[in-house]
Amino acid sequence: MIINYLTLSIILFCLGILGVISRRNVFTVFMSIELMLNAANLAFITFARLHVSMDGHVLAMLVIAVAAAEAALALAVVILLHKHKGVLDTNIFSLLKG
Amino acid sequence: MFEHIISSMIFLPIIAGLILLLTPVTKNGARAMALVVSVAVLILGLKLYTGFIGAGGMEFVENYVWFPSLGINYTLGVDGISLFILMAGTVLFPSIFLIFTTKSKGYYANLLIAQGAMAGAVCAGDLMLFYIFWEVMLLPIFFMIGLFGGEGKIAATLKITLYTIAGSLLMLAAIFYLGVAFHNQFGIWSFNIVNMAALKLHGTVAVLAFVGFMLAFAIKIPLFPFHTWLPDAYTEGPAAATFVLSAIMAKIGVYAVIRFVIPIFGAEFTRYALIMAYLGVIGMMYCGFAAIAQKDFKRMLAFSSASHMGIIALGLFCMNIQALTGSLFQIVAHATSTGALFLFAGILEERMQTRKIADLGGIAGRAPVFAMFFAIAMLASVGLPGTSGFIGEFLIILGAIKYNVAIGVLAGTSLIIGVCYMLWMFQRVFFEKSNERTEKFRDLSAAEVLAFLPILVLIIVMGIYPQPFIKKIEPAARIQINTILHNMQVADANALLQGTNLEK
Amino acid sequence: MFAEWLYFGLAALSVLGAIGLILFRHPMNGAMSFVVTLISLAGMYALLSAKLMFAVQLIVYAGAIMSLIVFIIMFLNIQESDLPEEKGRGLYLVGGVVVIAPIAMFLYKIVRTLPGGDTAIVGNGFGEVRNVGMILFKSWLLPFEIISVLLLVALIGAVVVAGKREVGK
Amino acid sequence: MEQTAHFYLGLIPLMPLIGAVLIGLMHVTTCRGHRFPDKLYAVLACIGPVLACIMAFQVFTILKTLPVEHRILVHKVFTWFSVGELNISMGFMADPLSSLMILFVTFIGSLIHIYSIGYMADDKTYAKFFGYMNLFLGSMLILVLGDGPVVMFVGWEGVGLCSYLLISYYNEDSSNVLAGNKAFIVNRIGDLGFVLGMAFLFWAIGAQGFDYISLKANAHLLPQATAMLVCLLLFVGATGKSAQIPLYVWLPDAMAGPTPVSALIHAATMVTAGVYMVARFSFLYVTVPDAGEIVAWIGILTALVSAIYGMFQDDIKKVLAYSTVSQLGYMFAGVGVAAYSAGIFHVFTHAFFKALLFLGAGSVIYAMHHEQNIWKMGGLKKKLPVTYLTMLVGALALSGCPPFSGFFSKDEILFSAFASGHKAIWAIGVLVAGMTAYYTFRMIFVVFHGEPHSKSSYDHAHEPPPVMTVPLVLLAIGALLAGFFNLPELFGGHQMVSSWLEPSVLDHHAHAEASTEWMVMGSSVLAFVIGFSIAYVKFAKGAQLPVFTGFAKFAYNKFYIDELYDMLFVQPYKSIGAIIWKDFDPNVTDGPRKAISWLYGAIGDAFRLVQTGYVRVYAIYMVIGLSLISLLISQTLN
Repeated sequence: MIINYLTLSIILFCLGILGVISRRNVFTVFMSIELMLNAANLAFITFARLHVSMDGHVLAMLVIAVAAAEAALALAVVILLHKHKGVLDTNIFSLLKG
Repeated sequence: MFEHIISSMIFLPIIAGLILLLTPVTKNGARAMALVVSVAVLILGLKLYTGFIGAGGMEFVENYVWFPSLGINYTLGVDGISLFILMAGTVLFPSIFLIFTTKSKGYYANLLIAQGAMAGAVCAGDLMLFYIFWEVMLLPIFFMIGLFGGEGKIAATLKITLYTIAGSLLMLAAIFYLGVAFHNQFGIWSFNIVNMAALKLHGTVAVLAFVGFMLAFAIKIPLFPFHTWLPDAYTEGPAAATFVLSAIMAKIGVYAVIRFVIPIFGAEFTRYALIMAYLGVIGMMYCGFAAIAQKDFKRMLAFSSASHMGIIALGLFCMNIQALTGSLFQIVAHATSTGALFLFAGILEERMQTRKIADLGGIAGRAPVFAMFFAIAMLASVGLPGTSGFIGEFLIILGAIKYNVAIGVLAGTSLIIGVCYMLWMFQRVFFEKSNERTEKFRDLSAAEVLAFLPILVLIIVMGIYPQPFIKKIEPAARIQINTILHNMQVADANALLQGTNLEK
Repeated sequence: MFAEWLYFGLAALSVLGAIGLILFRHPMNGAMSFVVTLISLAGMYALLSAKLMFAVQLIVYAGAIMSLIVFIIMFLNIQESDLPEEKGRGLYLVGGVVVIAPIAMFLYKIVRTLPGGDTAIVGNGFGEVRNVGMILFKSWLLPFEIISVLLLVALIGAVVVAGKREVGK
Repeated sequence: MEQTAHFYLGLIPLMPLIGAVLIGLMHVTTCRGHRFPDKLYAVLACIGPVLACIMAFQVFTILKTLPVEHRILVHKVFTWFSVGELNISMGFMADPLSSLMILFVTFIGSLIHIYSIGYMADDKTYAKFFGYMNLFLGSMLILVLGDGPVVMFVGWEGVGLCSYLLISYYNEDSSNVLAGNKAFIVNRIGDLGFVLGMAFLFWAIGAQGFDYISLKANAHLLPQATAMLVCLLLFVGATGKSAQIPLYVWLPDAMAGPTPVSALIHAATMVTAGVYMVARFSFLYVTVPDAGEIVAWIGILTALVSAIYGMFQDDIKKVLAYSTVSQLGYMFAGVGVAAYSAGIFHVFTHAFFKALLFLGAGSVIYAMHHEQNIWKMGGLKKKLPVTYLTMLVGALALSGCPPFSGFFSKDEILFSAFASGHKAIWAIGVLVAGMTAYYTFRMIFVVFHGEPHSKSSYDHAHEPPPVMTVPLVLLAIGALLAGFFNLPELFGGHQMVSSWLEPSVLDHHAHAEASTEWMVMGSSVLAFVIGFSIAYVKFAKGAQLPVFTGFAKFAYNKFYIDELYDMLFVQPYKSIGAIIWKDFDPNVTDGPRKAISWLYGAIGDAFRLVQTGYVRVYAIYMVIGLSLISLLISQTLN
């Protein structure tokens, strides 16, 4: 059933949000974002199946590409962060404080 | 070029100003270019003036569709009301470029843009077009005060900008309301001022829209109690910015009341005119009193200018032809006299490096020409007969007496109040003993004399032979007065009707 | 019927993997847990007749991206002491669930309004390399090219950001 | 013939004005470099007034040839401004009243100009002085010749301006400038009354034409209350210009200017403008006798008060200044009791003897090297014989000794007051006459008789050059003979001035028995004799600087009126200004703006607390927002 796939996508997406807002470890946060991307991908592919159109696949592929790019940059930032501060805490970024 | 004479007068300076900003011109080159452009505009203006018939309607009309879907047109035109404000700016601008020789490129470029935008605001025949020019003309002033102003320039810039923006945003909302109301009533979109007059407005929304317009103009004029930006902006601004603000921009507020508020919000205007008239006369007295307490001559002139604007505004609300014509005449007269005074103040500040009255004294002995010129402008400002200041003030007081005796008598006190602070300032700056600072005061140079001469000649000519000017103003004023009188009759008839209904 | 069971099995795995990702304190454990999710998702794709995406998910995501992440985690040699102290984690989690629940509910309500459809395997080359490729390079050419530029930028960016030698002196 | 007169009418005020502009331009263009010789300026300055004087004579003679009821010439030069029903022409009008006025204004003005050539000889800004003087005379001529109140107002303000410029002529000294400011501002207060009066008059009857002829024709349409209001407001203007209670305070201070200026202000121009204006508007004042009553009382009280001041002054010019205020009071008493021609006649005679006295005082001051205190002079009779004799003539005329001119004109006013039933005014008038005689001869005796008080300046004193003494002599002849122009029928005269003014002013002719006339005259002469005798007894043999106590001190300090005004008006004005500027404007008017900006700041501060800087927290906010929106929208879905 299509609806089950979409429900799963929702559950995974919400877990992703949960991960982002409740964890302070950069890696975990980063992977939670990946999780949300994957949830979106699942939705894309489900819809592709629903409409029997392959545009959803293409979009999912593009999302993976973006995820790859993001991974590359994000990991670079993490390395830098670790080198500088020796911590993996997201709370180290607090330049936005008003 | 001559069929688009108004457009040329608007865009020639704006384009020249932008070119100056974008190209690396030296400051002398910039000044020369600005002078040439403003003289070219002056020639165009004189051509416009001589070609102006003065039958009361719009002349030199240019009309092009701009946004057809919303009925916004590029409409320009002049009538007796706008002509003189346009001309005042046109005549006065070249003298700025003659007088201030040591400023930077941006100074001249901003002035040019301001000149063009003001011409646009005065000639616009479409509400949206007017709004655009209305906002554009603030920008150069913003930069001029912010970049070239005195010590408190940032605060002054913020104050003037926030005040005027607040007012004009309310006006924008009111313009939108008018557009929608017009569409609802007639089924087409239009922002044309002439069409708008046909609009019938009722109820609270109409009053709110009226307030939106009035607030924008009251801030610009400035009417008491919206004047508090003025002393700061006038004092901290560079001389030319103050000159532009006081001599022309404030007048556009008055002009806009006549052009927009009277035809569109006739009923509301007649209903609230008394309050406005009181605000005008209170503003006159209030600022006049504040002026005497000033220790800074530029700030004193600022208050004096605000005080005169109160009288000019009063003339608008007296609802008779004498006061309205007087007001319009006074617009030009005040532009020349106060404009000249601020230019003199600029020269004084530049040469003496001080704005304190107490630091000066005895300048009349050092610089008789300067003192004489200043005295003439000052006397025009206090409304001495034989100078331009008298005619307008006399007509306004006359009209005010007819409208409301109390207001008229209070307006009359401007004769006394003005003279008190002016003479006292004149005494402390020009008379008495000179000190080591004023010993070094250099009298006006030939170029400066040349720049001031047209202004002073205008002051005297307008005082001795004002009829040619009045002849061009009066028909347009009469149209407005007829609108008002018609509205009053309608209001009376309605009141009568309601009265009879109640009796039944 | 088999597909039905398979779906539930994979769904359970993927949710468990995701929960593990959130809960494990050490990122290495989280990453491993996440790989489980990714692989089960690949299974889901297969169930949805997305043959190419099934492969891509396994190779690129579970394979390339995750191994990159795991490599970095190992490269940094993360000790217990490097990990941030997360004292109120439980509280955050509970609060998060409370806050997110309406979102989930909302999304679920929307999803429910969709027409149902069956998920039987579609033939005719649906989701195969050739057909996806045809669409990708015909109607999605411009986005594809833009993505390629994006990847290039990310590559250079990563080199510039991570490659600063002088810092840390 | 009439054409020439029209031609002259426009030219008369123009002559001095052209002179002023010419001198002004020459002065301004050359003030930094090589200056024109002073002689050139002197000649230029005198040409204008003299030509104007000749033309005034021409106009007068032309007017005389016309039949009595047609003695009115109007020359409208151009439309000045016209808005709606308001039509103002720059027009000039000659009728018996204005032609008489311009006659002596230009004559005496010319003499003063000539005198100034000598008096101002060593002044640095010679040209400026003459420019102002010419402007002054021109303004006065506009005032007198204007064919309507608005044109009159031009001159009215013009003389105010010139008095300011000339009083503060020595502008390095701030007290002089303050005196000038005072003159201008006090005049402006009066001008406010004038303007308001004009406005009310215009809205009542001005629509058919706002010149004297139309106004006179329509005066009967004016409601009584409006007429009263207009008359009083116009009189406020007159009190400002002619220095009556309560606005007389500027005139004594106006002595700060050069002495010829004082002569010009006091004799020929400016101060007489108020009397002229009331006479000019006689067609209004006759309709409301109550207004006239007020005018008369204010006039006679001013006469009394300033005579009291005059008895205690020690500055020669101040004595004369208060005598002017006092004489002006007489004139207003005259016009107030509707004896307009008597009032104008006193203006006429007063112009001669007051110009004479001021110029004489100028000679004394000139001789004493700008010493003005009478107690430092004394015994100058021998050193300055011409000045002494001419001033004596002036003093006799001023104190109303028969047969000098002042006697006739003053007596006519007193007689009119008595005959029209204003016995109290008459009585005060006689008292003031005695006081006038006292303080005038007190001055004469202290200055010219007795022993010199300051030996050194006495030795240096010498008679001024003929350019100064000739005008003195001419004026002395005038002061002696002017009275005979209006010789009462009692002495076999024909009252030439009164009958000449007949068409212009609406005189109220009071008739009385010859015996009453003799009685009134006799009491005036008696008052003169008493005043003169007291002065003679006290001062003729020389006197020292007196010490004032009690009432005398009070009067010496002018009843502290200046201080009172300062306390009542000037200081409150300044403090209101200071309050507005320092307290009210920043806090009340600017209050809403400040409140709004404070509110923005407060809101900003509140929001700062939320900005923790942690990215995760921002994400939480986002999610919370999303969650709330979801909750909201979920309500609408099933």
